[in-house]
Amino acid sequence: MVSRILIANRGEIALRILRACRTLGIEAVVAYSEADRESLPAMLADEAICIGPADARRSYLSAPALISAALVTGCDAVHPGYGFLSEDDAFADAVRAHGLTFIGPPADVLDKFASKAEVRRLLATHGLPTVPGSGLLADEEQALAEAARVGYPVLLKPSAGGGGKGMRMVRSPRELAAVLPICRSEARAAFGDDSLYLEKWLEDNRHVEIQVAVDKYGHGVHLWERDCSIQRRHQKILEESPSPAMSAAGRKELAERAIKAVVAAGYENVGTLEFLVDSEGNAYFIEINCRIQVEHPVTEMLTGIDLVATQIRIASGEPLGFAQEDVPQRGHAIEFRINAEDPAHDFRPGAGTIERFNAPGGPGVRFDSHAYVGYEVPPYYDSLLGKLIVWAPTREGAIARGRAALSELIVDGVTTNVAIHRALLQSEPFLSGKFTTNLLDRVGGAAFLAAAERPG
Amino acid sequence: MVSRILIANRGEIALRILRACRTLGIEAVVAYSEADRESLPAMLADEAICIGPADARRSYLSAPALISAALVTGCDAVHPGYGFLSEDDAFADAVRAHGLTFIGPPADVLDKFASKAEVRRLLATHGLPTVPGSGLLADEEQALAEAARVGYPVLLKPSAGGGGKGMRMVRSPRELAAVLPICRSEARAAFGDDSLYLEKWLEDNRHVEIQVAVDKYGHGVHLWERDCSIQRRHQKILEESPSPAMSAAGRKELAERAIKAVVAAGYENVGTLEFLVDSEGNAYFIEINCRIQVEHPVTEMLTGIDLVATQIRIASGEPLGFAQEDVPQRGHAIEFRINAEDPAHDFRPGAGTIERFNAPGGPGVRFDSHAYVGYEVPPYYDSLLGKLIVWAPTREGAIARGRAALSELIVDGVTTNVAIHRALLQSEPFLSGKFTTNLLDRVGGAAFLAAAERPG
Amino acid sequence: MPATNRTGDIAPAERTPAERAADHAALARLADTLVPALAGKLGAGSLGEIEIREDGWAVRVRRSAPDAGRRASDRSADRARHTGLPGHTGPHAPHAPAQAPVAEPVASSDGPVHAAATAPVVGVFRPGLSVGARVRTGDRIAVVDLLGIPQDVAAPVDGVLVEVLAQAGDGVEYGQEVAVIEAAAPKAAPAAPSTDGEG
Amino acid sequence: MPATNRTGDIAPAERTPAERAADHAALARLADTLVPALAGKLGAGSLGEIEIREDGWAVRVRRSAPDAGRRASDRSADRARHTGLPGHTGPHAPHAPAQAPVAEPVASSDGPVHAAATAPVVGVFRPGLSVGARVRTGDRIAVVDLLGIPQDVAAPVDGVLVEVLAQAGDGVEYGQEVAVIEAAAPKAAPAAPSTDGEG
Repeated sequence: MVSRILIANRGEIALRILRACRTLGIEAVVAYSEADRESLPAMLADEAICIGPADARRSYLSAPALISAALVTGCDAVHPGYGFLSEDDAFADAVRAHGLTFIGPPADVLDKFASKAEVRRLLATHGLPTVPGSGLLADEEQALAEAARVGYPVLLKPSAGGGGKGMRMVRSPRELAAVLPICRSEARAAFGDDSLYLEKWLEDNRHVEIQVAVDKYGHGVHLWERDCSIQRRHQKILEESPSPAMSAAGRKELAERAIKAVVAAGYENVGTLEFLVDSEGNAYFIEINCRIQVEHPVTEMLTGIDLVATQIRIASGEPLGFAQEDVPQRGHAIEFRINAEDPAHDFRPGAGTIERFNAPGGPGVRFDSHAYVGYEVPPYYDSLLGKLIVWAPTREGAIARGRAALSELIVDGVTTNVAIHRALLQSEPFLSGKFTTNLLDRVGGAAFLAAAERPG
Repeated sequence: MVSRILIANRGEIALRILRACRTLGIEAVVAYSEADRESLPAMLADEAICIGPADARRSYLSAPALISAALVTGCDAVHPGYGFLSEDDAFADAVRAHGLTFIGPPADVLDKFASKAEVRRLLATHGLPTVPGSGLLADEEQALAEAARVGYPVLLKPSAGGGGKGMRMVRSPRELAAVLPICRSEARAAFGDDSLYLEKWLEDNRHVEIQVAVDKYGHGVHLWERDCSIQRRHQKILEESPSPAMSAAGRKELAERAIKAVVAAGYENVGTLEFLVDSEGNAYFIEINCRIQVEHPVTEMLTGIDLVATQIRIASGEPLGFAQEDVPQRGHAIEFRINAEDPAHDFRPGAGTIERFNAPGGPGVRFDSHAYVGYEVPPYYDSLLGKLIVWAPTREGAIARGRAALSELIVDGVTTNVAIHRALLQSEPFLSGKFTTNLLDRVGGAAFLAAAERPG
Repeated sequence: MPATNRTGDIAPAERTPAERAADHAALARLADTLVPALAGKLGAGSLGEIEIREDGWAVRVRRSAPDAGRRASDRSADRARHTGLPGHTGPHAPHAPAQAPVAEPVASSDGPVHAAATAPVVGVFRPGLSVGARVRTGDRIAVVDLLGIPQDVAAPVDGVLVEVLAQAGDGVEYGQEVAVIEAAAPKAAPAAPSTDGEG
Repeated sequence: MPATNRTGDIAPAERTPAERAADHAALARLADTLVPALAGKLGAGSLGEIEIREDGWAVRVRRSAPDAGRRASDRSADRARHTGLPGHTGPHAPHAPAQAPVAEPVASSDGPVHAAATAPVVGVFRPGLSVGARVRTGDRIAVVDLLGIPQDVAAPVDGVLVEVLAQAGDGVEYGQEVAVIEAAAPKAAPAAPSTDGEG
């Protein structure tokens, strides 16, 4: 097992990794940018080291700074968290070249699974259905031809992307031509890679993902699904499990196909296979995330399995240590992403100092957050301030707990999206479980909030 | 179901009850003394009402003030929490006489189970073994005679008591004569009832209790056991489940005998049967607590069942709604009571203002506390500031989570007993599971802390 | 309106009693010069909080909640739903502390001395005397029914009943201000805060 | 030793830019009179924090952590374990904020102007110039190896290298102060804090 990990990330996930390290008896060093000097993970870590200025390109996205920090602080491993360099095979390779363990898939596995377009082809050969789509788009001409082939509307996607960033839905050849160079430069800025591909846009779909864990010895299990259909602008804001849209037989079949395919394709470590599920219940594989997901606690609540600890153990070369029958899917869990953003004003991100703070608690409630009284939310990074996860034996119970917990949550000094969660817990489509990924974007955040306030 | 509950208590349990109300869709009114005006439950409640001055006799122990507060605020039920009037049959009776529902056993059941000496006799007739002991002690002469009969040392106990308050171990007739009037006046001051009884003092015993829930229709389940052997001065400070001292067969047999006996004896609502377990594994029934216990979250973590919500549902006349086979005992949970007291100085209670505060979190971690930055811990009530509960699939995992969580806990401005928990998690008797109720008192808090700091 | 001025209310960090006494004395002197200077220069604006730092020292100036001086009757109206939140910055006390059941008279700088009569128990308010009535300390002004048993609302000072703050049948909480007495003969307000529970 | 005096460092609550500018000016004046008075009267003792309240205002006086003025080299020694905790009262920053890689010269009240040279990257320190060397702004004083590639530690001002704060082979973090330059010709310190990121 590794003995000292550099946490090459920030915010709630840095804290989450720190907790896994502590539980495993591993020392944790937090790498922080100047903007995160007063952050909770930096304060709670065994050691904290400043790696650069607020600008992520010179700190959390700087492979040399992170590796240098790991070496200077005597670490033997690096945990990349999510986002930033978490799925960068060159970073994973450099980490290994300096004698450090990368907590995630080995560089060659990351490399193999880095291109979304390639992965779709690979996993299709191992039995996963995929959305009709293109390979990498060399130029505008090819993009137009591919779009014509699969049929408009299409979704333009960065091959190196994640978290919904840089994706655009396009309805016509003219729009495609206009948007293509913009997407390319956004992809380059966000991921350092401007490769794009496109997929058929499935109207009224759901977003369901299967969590998997595979050790170095080819032993893999799935940890059931998460339904991430509640999104705004392609970004998830609420996730739950089990998916209210899937039958017991349907989820079991999909999960089993997924784990079989990724093991056969040579995947290693924890990962998530994302699917679109259409109104007839057909699932189409769209991408794999080779890292811990923001929404991993949903799965932890249902299975009792610590996914970050599992990730560290696998990367250290340990066998998985449990079998498929040891992975229950017990009760129902919902995660609410608490973002520093204003749902009434187009989800505009906010920053500021937290003046008062109260975290929800009690039975079946988990709140993963780096917030505290006096914390200054920096304006430089993503807006995720915390994750409220509730569990109960039934979906109805989890919804009731969610309402109760949201009523306890206090974050003063920074605008948050709590109102959108309250509105969701009053909205008929959510309560009935009959919703698709466009629930919020169809009307917009402000209109959705207003509708929730109307009686009846 | 009741629709609006007066919470006739304070601190973390008031918050816990508030959470259960919210989950059930019931409005919650918090009754507070002047010393608790700025308390978190008072601030989070749907309504809060001042019932009297800091002195508990004129606030939390004043039945008229509490019932008047319930009527003035339009409540239809009263939840007494633990301590204070929670097991007072006269209070329960007065609550009912004013047309309100008492959240707990009905007054006649409370009355039947109020005298510990009587209850031992009653449950013995229903098959529970009891510690050799006396009935109520009329006077010194009878006390001396009874003590001589069961043999010294004996434990002198208030019949109306709970939580270890007012109990004294006595080694000789001379000591008994000296202590008897003191215990009597302490019992009168604490519980308004100076009845005493005595039991044989079992050296080297463990304290194990069985949680039960019985509805109005005689349908009852047990929710397994909790081991509460880690105590200081007869007060529990750490509880866990399953008990590391019991075999699977032993715990099942004890739990089944317990639920069978209390159902037969006519008990109703949630309750806890306390047992002493001697070094040969024999269990002796000592008392029943007719209320929610401080340590109830341990059971909630293992079973996924909300005990406070269950209590409210039963008192509202609802059927239990689940059967014995729906009560799993999954994994291992440990609760650490975080008290505002100094373990290095004889557990001297402290008060003060919380200047910095950080609650532990993450997977398998629950922190029930009314603390917040700026909260002034009043000196008038018990020292419980919060409860850290950790869960993991195994006891070793729970211990590791406990260490990790304690390392995150920050309470500045008030001295707490966290050091004693850290020391426990390093002590060989605790780690091996081989400990008895005198682990701490044998050497004292300061010596125990010092021993933990020595290497090896 | 009778504001509760608490000049010299000092909350030092962990200190021995002797050190506290010394701090007390030093600050009593400082309070006279510093606080008015700050309040005067900044009090007129909309500023909530300011911090000045120099070397090892920080000075923070904070204005309390706007409702800190409000009356009990206002307080009781919005007591139905607490909006207060925990935290240390900003006004975390949604309501000013209630007066003890027998409040001490307090003087604003120049006006007459007023004193509030408070509910001795939680219960249902029943009016007694009318506005304009002359009272002596301890006289019953009204009652609060505690489960049907009337409990006296006593006049805290000799004087004239100038306002009744609760209606017949209102639920009132313990310590709630239910009437205002204008004292007959204003006394000088005490120079220092009186000791707890005495006087 | 060149302490980092930050007179007039103002952190107001939520304000518009215009209001902030006004506060800034008001406080710059106040800071000159208030802060020395407080610091002088109370700074000698062992007092950690004091709060004075009057009417709607509260003044809190706080001494920073004992290590607030310590050097980067000291800081790096105990950086191995953060002891800082979240919360709003008390000194919650266990270490003084690191200077930007190119620190501005700051004057203590009367002495010479000193400026710190800081590590441009996280890496391993290698000394270059010796104490006593004359430097011009931008000169390489030492280097920090970033995965074997040397990165210059540049002199922030013209002057004389008076102290090197790190040892050969030390791990240094980004922004850590590694050397002190005494400026050749002291300039007047700016009256107000300079704007962020410029100059």
